[in-house]
Amino acid sequence: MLEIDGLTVAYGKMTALRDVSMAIRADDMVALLGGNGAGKSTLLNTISGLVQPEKGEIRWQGQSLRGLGPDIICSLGIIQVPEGRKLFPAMTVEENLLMGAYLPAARKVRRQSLDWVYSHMPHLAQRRRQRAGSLSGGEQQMVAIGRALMARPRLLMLDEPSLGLSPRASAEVFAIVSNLNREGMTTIIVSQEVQETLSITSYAYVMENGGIALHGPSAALREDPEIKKSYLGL
Amino acid sequence: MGKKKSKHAFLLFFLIGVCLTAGLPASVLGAAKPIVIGGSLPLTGQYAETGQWIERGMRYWAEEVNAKGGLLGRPVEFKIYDDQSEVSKAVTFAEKAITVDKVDLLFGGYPGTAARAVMAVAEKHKYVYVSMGGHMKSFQQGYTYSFGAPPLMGEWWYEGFFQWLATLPANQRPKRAAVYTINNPVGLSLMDSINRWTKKLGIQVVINEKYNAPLADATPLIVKAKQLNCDLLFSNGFFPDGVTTIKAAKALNYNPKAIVQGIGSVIPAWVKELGRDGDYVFSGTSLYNKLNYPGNDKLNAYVKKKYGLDGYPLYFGFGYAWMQTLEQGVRGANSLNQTKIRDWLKTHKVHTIAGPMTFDKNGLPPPINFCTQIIDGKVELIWPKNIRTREPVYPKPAWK
Amino acid sequence: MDPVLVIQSLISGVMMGMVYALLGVGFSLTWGVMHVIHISHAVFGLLGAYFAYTLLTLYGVDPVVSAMVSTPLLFIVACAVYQVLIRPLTKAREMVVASMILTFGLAIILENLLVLVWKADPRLLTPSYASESWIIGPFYLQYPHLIGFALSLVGISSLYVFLKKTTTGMAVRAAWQNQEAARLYGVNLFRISMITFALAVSTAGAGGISLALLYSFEPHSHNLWLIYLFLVVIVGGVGNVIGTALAGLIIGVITGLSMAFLPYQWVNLITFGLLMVFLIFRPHGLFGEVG
Amino acid sequence: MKKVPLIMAVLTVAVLALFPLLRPEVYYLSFLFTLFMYVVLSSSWNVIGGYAGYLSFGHAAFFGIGAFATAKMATAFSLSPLLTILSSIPAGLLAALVALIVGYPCLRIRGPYFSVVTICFAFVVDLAVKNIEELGGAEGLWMTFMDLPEETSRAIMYEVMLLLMVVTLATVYLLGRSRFGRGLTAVRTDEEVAETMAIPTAKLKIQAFVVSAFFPGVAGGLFAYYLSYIHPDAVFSINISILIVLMAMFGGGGTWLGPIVGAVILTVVNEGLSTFAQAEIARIIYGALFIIVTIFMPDGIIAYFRRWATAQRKA
Repeated sequence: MLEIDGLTVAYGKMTALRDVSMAIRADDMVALLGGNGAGKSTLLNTISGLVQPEKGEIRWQGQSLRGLGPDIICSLGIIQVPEGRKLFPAMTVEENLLMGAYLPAARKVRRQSLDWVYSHMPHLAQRRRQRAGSLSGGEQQMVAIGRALMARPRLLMLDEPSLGLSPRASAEVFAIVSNLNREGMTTIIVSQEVQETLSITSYAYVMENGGIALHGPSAALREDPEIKKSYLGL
Repeated sequence: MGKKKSKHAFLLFFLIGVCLTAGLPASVLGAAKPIVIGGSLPLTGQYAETGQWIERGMRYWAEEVNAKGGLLGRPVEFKIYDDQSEVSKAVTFAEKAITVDKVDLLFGGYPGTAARAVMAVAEKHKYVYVSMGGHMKSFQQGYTYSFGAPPLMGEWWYEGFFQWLATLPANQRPKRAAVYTINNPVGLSLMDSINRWTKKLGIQVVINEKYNAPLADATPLIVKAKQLNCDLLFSNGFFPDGVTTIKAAKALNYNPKAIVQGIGSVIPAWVKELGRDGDYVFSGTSLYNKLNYPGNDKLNAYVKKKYGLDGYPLYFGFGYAWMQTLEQGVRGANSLNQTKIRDWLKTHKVHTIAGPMTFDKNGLPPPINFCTQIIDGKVELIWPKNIRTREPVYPKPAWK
Repeated sequence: MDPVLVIQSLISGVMMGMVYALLGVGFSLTWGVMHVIHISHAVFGLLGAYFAYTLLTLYGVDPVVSAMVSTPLLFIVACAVYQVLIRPLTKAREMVVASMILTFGLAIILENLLVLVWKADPRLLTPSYASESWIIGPFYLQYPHLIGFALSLVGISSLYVFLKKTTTGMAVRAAWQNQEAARLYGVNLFRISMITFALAVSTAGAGGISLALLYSFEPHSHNLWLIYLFLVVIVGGVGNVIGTALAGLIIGVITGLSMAFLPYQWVNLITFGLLMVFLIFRPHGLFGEVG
Repeated sequence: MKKVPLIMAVLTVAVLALFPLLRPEVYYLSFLFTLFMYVVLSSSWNVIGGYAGYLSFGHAAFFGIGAFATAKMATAFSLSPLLTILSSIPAGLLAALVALIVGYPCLRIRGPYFSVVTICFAFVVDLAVKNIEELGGAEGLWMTFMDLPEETSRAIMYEVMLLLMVVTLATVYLLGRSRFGRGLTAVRTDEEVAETMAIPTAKLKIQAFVVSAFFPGVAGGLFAYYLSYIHPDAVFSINISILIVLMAMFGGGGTWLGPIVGAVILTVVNEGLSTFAQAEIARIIYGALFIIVTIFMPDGIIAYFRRWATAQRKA
């Protein structure tokens, strides 16, 4: 569904991604692991079109994404939930959600999407008129995921969805994400919570210094003691 | 790469081009060796309007002189710098005209603050400087090369109005005055005659306030004057604040016996833009386009043809008259020697469109006491009585 | 103190303040949303004023009608200005600084084009009601003030409705609260910036017409207008539409009261001094930046 | 400073200092006087505006305070020419003192809000001077000029302003390379981070503001004497404040060379363009200069040519 081939990205003189290749199948749930500055967020931002690659190719269902802006990529159904949630703090919860359905195709069905999101996250419905900035961290993360769902994603990319959340909120987020995947949503999840992430994903890539250090089925990575020690800090 | 290079080339070209055109010495003198008259005017920025009218008046004078065979047998030519309405630029350009262009004659500038600073330059370089001056204070600095010919002398501006007022029977004169003055050299200089004459005529100054420009709102001014029953309103301001005040006076239906508007009502825009609301306003002047002195008819005809105006604007006349004075100084001295020109001007009578005048040791003519009133959309001279173009309208009719 | 004087001063002060708010609200938006400090904003206001002046003197068109016509025209002009001049600035490291320098240059150019087209002479917008009043008891409501006030109310509230109720308006607000997130959900920042800029400039045109009903104007008047609208925007909080309107009212009240109670000589000094003190204590405006 | 640039700087100053010996026309001395003055103004502005990133739009206030202080001292005590020139130093100190008092509350405010506070400040000072009769009020002040031939007196003013410029530039240069300068850069980059790194930001900002007010104050004093008649409109004009900022930013704020380049280019171009017959066209060209430079060099001329030079070296 999504193929990445020899992707290299540089910020000025600093190379952020070097020769990254990966493939993600439909309905898959893939983990992207690695320490700070390994290049995970850059990879997602490049897929989203916020960053333009120097070399390499991203193909979405066989179509190259080269040179496309974030609005086009968004309209193709590749949706990111950015790190740190990046909500619109002064807007209400509902306005935030509606912003997810900004592009015309999603806008047409936004009422249904809204009902669907509220049915998945019922306590957002109660807070629909509240300013997003006034919510708790867990609730904000829910809004961020809800906003992404409003865009009717075909590939959902979550960047550190559990960062800064209480264990309970974090578990809730993971539950929602794996639930969505079970309903057939292709998902990439970037996380520092290695154990949990590996337990809900089927395949994992580990990044280091802008490159892919290793990859394999999540279950296998979880078992390998060598890998656990050197890459996953377990 | 090629695209980048062409961008660089373009940039470099542009910068060099600007620098070259900027630094180009424009002193491409003709064979006839004209007399060059140099200086600066505010052609852009805050005082652009006035500066441009002065320039037009000066250029008309040059046209006329050159048609008559020039000055001392040589054609005249201007070198006018744009000081962008900045005092310090007016000073450096005066110095540039004097020391670099080595102009034969210096011309005067505007506004008063610039004239005040340039008068010092002219004095130091011993160049005759004929301009509006910067009111009485600047002529009391001991400068010997500066002439107000005619000056724009705030201290005299209302002289004619008061002289006329004094001729009215005492019971018809206004009793209570409201005086609103813009806080700058022009406004302050107007206070001199107001203080002197109100005392003399027994007019009580009920309100006497200064304001700093910009005047955000004139409503309170008018309400106050109305409540305190002031039957004489002095609006001693420029055009913007003058207009705001008059409009508020009409909107609030304030009807004093007379409104005197100092400096704003002397420019053509007053009559043109305010229309009938600008009527019956009194003001002073030091030259007037219907004066029975030679030249005024010609100027009026020219302005009518070229700009479609009835009667030349004050500053057009000033530009022309200052040049007339300078011209006669040169002819009288029969030389371009500045000291000779100065000495001739100090000892002889010159004839300008503002009338004949002689200058005292400060470079000033005897006080001028014209008073104007706008009647039926025209600026009419109502004082001195013997040359009045129309009977004054007094008391001012109520607003319609 | 005489109550008639105080109330009358307050009335006209408040109306005057609102008119500045209409001129300022767009300035506030471009600043808040795009990080562009648009120095030539008030020149576009002047452009509106000259447009209305020309229509009035040549064809007797009422300034209110001119305001309706100038708004779409300026919108189109502003789109072009955005594409040619403002959009390239996104490369700059410091957008605020670069935009200030560029639009300063633009202001000089436009000011002098105004001189070339309309001459430097001061102008007045004088429709038939230019110095008429609606008299209520001892109070006079001057029609030009009233109409300027009404125009401002309509202009500011339609801008508010646009921002709150339309999808594009929501995108504008989103873009300025979090650019990256807005882009991720398909907001084309260039398009949103262009719309914001164009809306700002077209409201400036209407604001200029309202101001011209109150004051005379000439090509350099924009310098003065700019200072006042700067103050309104800062007191209201950058990007805050309702805040800008309220700030207009507050500045009007300050001016009105100080004119009623103080010697006029001190009015401007007190106004600016109060604003300075105010800013020191409420550095982000009365109503905060976002709203 | 490396050796070669240092030698070049010394040579430039020497040539400039000897220039009056060629007996140039007075205008050139006056023109360079104003040019040096703007270099002083924009370079000292750069300490607070460029290095620290606090865009003050009220710097004309300090310039004007210096001008009026000198003019008042000179007229009140009938100072001799030498003392008048020297009196610009206490005038500068007065400007610095005002900066200290005003800076304390104002520098807590960040970003554009700071800019607007400084605009208000400049207006307040301007209006206050206009309302104070002792300072000449709205009439302005006349000073008696030195009783010397014009060439000599202008040459003296030229040399004094040159000296002030050299002192200012040297001070700004050394400050920029000191811990103080690095601290200011940290403030500009991210003030909160700077605070967490135990940089005394509040103190640094005040010091920078005081320094950036002192030199304009001195320059104002000299300017008053140069003009010999000063009016609040001539020294407190917001146009001067804006021009100072533009010069620094145009060349490249935060760099030592930027304000110098900006001041020189803008002063020369503006002065030269004013000789055009059609004044409006000249102004339009001047405006276009800002637009074209910003579009092609959005970070200022210095940054642009630095990048260009690095690219050339690479290629």
